[in-house]
Amino acid sequence: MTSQEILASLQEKFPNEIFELKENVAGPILIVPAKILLDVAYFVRDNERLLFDSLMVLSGVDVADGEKKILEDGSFEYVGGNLASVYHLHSFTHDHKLAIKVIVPKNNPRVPSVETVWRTADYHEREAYDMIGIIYEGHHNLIRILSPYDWEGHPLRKDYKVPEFYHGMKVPY
Amino acid sequence: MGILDREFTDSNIVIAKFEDLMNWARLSSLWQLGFGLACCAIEMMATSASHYDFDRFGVIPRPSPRQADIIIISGTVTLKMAIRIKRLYEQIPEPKYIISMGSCANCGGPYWEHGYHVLKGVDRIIPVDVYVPGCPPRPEALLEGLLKLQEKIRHQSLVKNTA
Amino acid sequence: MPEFKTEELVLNMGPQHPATHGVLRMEVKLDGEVVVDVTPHIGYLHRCFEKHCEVMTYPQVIPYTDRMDYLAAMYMNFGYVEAVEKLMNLEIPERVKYIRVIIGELQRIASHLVAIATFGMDIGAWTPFLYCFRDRERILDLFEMTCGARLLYNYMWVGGVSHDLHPNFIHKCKSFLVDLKKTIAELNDLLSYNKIFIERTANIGILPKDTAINFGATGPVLRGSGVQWDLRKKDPYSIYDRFDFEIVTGKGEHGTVGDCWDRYMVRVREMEQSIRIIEQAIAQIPDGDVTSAIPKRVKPPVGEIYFRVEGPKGELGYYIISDGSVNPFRVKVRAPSFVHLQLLPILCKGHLVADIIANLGSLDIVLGEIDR
Amino acid sequence: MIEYLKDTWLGIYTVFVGMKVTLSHLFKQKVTIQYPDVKVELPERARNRLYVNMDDCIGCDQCARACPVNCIEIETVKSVPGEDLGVTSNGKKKALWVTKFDIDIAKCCYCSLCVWPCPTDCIFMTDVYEFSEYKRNDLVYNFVTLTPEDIEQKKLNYRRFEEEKAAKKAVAAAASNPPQTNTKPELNN
Repeated sequence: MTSQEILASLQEKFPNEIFELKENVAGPILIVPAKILLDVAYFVRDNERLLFDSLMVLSGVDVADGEKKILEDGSFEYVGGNLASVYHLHSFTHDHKLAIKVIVPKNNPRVPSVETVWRTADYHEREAYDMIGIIYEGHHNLIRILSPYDWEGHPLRKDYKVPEFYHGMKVPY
Repeated sequence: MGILDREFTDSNIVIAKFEDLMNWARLSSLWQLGFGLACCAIEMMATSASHYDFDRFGVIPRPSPRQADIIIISGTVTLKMAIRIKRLYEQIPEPKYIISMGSCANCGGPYWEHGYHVLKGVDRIIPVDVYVPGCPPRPEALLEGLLKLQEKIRHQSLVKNTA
Repeated sequence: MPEFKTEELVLNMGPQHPATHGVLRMEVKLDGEVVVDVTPHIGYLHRCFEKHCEVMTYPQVIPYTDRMDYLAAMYMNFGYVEAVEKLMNLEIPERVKYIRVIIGELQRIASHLVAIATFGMDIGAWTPFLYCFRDRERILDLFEMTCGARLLYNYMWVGGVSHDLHPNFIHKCKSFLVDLKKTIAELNDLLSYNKIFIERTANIGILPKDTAINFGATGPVLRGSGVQWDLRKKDPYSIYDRFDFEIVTGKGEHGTVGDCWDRYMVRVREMEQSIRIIEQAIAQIPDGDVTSAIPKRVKPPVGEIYFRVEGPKGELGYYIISDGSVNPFRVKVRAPSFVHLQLLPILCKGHLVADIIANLGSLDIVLGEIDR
Repeated sequence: MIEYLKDTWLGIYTVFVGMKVTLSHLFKQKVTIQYPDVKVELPERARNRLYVNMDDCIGCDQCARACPVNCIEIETVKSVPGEDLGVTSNGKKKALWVTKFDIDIAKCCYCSLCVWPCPTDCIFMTDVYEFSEYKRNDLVYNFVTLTPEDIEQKKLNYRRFEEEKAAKKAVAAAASNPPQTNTKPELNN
């Protein structure tokens, strides 16, 4: 199925919600509101014509579209802006693909967890939480995964500042 | 009081010969802690394998730090790992030697500038005897580093603390 | 009869443990000798790859992709350059495509050789390690002859490859393939059909088909569970659709489908298929220039792409967002080992402590790729 | 019972099959390289330690920009007219004194990205791989051929030249403009 058809069937299932199909060089991206993500996920997995049984990758992205503010010490930070959580799905049965994007504001980055739909999302969500700082609601064990458990900040945000010391070890060169 | 615990002002002939014997014994059976970190660990494995055969120099991998003499830091030391490396190092009985293998262990290597989670050089936490450059070093380069370390041990003295 | 009081024991394995493949820490909950739960703790090799991508230009990222899965560095290059080329809509010369396939398949053999060697070592067989590394050394010699490096190559570039094949390459490669076939036969005698090895691996860590798909398993792990899935055949990239080869799947010859032995055997048989692909590619390779299509400035248009290739460990995907500048805006890597590690608790539950290592070895993880 | 005996037999038999393989290797050619005595020749494309031929370097900074690791540090001073710096082996005219060309080999990742953009092919990777050191700082390689006094002299020359130029400009400006424009010659170092 093409993305247009998938969009049509989604619109049919959720008539009150607004979906958007964003054009892109390598296939369109479906933008889904955060609050119905879990329902959409169950729908695209279980619907006979879609059957997206495999989540290829879940990525967190710092969109960095906020206002850039230069601080006194030369560093900068983004005020406001958005974070995004991107899901690339694939169906083993029908052999078609779908990209779903959920955009949430940076000051309240809450996305429902799809861990119960695709178990592979477990580590990916933990990673996105660790690196970008998106909070996946309903995840059974949302703790840091790559950086140490007592690490501060989310390193892959564009305005991340490297700490000076960690446990008495100097971090910058 | 053993001979090793005594302090001598200068080495007389007995001590000098004894030193030679000790050093020779030490350098010919350097048991390494079987410990790989990253890419360089694969080259370290290749060094132990058929083509280069680490055993020829008396280097035998040991699973426990308490039986080891030498630790080859083969790869990137991250901040999360650094604490463990320090602990492993402290568990090795004296005399202990360290070979820092590859760019990452020497100074952070390719990650020195932007690596927020990389320790920029293992010498920030433990003293290093020999730095082997390369990314990763060829097995021969590691062997050469080991020969350099053996050379260092050969000239060690019981009296003076050269390390 | 007095009642025995039992309580669970928590055992910590790693991060320095001779049998874990790198710096992985596992928290194992034991009831006697039976595993109740395994919690992997990763991140001991987190080298900030994705942060580095944001400050590097597109060609400068390639040396860093090498350092992710250092056992299959060529394939890491392969996936990345194919993704960027797709994003830029770049047409590359025929010869480059063939070179990439030959080199990529050689790298797959090298990676599987290490997987088999270390798996054997985990189970307690030292000799296969020596034989596998001996043959791997010959592949490394071929690579060194081609691009000058032994382990981390930076060979495939966006739009081409850094060097053409060495004049002696084809000849040496052919003689290596002949010898490798003998080695595989030897390996089967030595390890695969050894009764002790089968006892240690068959019926251990059974992974059913549905679980494998739901957990996102790919590559030899998924095929070991009997799923006919190979991106080279099912979603062809580069020129893999021109070659004739089979998808090897686990059949449960010595136990149940999807056990450790099946996952191991899939790798051994995949090496044979790789030999077939290389032989065909060598026969078909055209002449031509390999550096002509390399752009002076790699500057993809605004957009994002998720591109996946069949790496030696499984589906290797690059999610690249370009903002139109010379630096990528975001590169996320879908590392197969990262996904496979989630399977470890499922596989180990109910088995003995010694089987944790067998399961871990059969998943063939590389920590550089997991932690990135 | 039969199953048990069969298993035992298989166990013993397959071990012997493996032993046979090992035994046959006894008569095969040995692969171990006796390293310090025997050194294999590296292929011509081998990528090991970097070397810079300073005679050919024009100080264009392209290698440092291509380096993903930023392990190359180059500083240059412009030459003053009248100084002859010579030409490189492929006929490019040099115009810059290279006062600093440091490569931190300990940081280098041996990717050879610096080799390709060089217009005079003066930076290249050699086949030297044995250069381990006892001290970390010994791994910073210094390729500059000029002595420190020379470098100071070149810097001074250039500064003087600039000053003279600025002074001349100021004189010319004063001659063409009315004197109320109080422009001070900008000192450029």
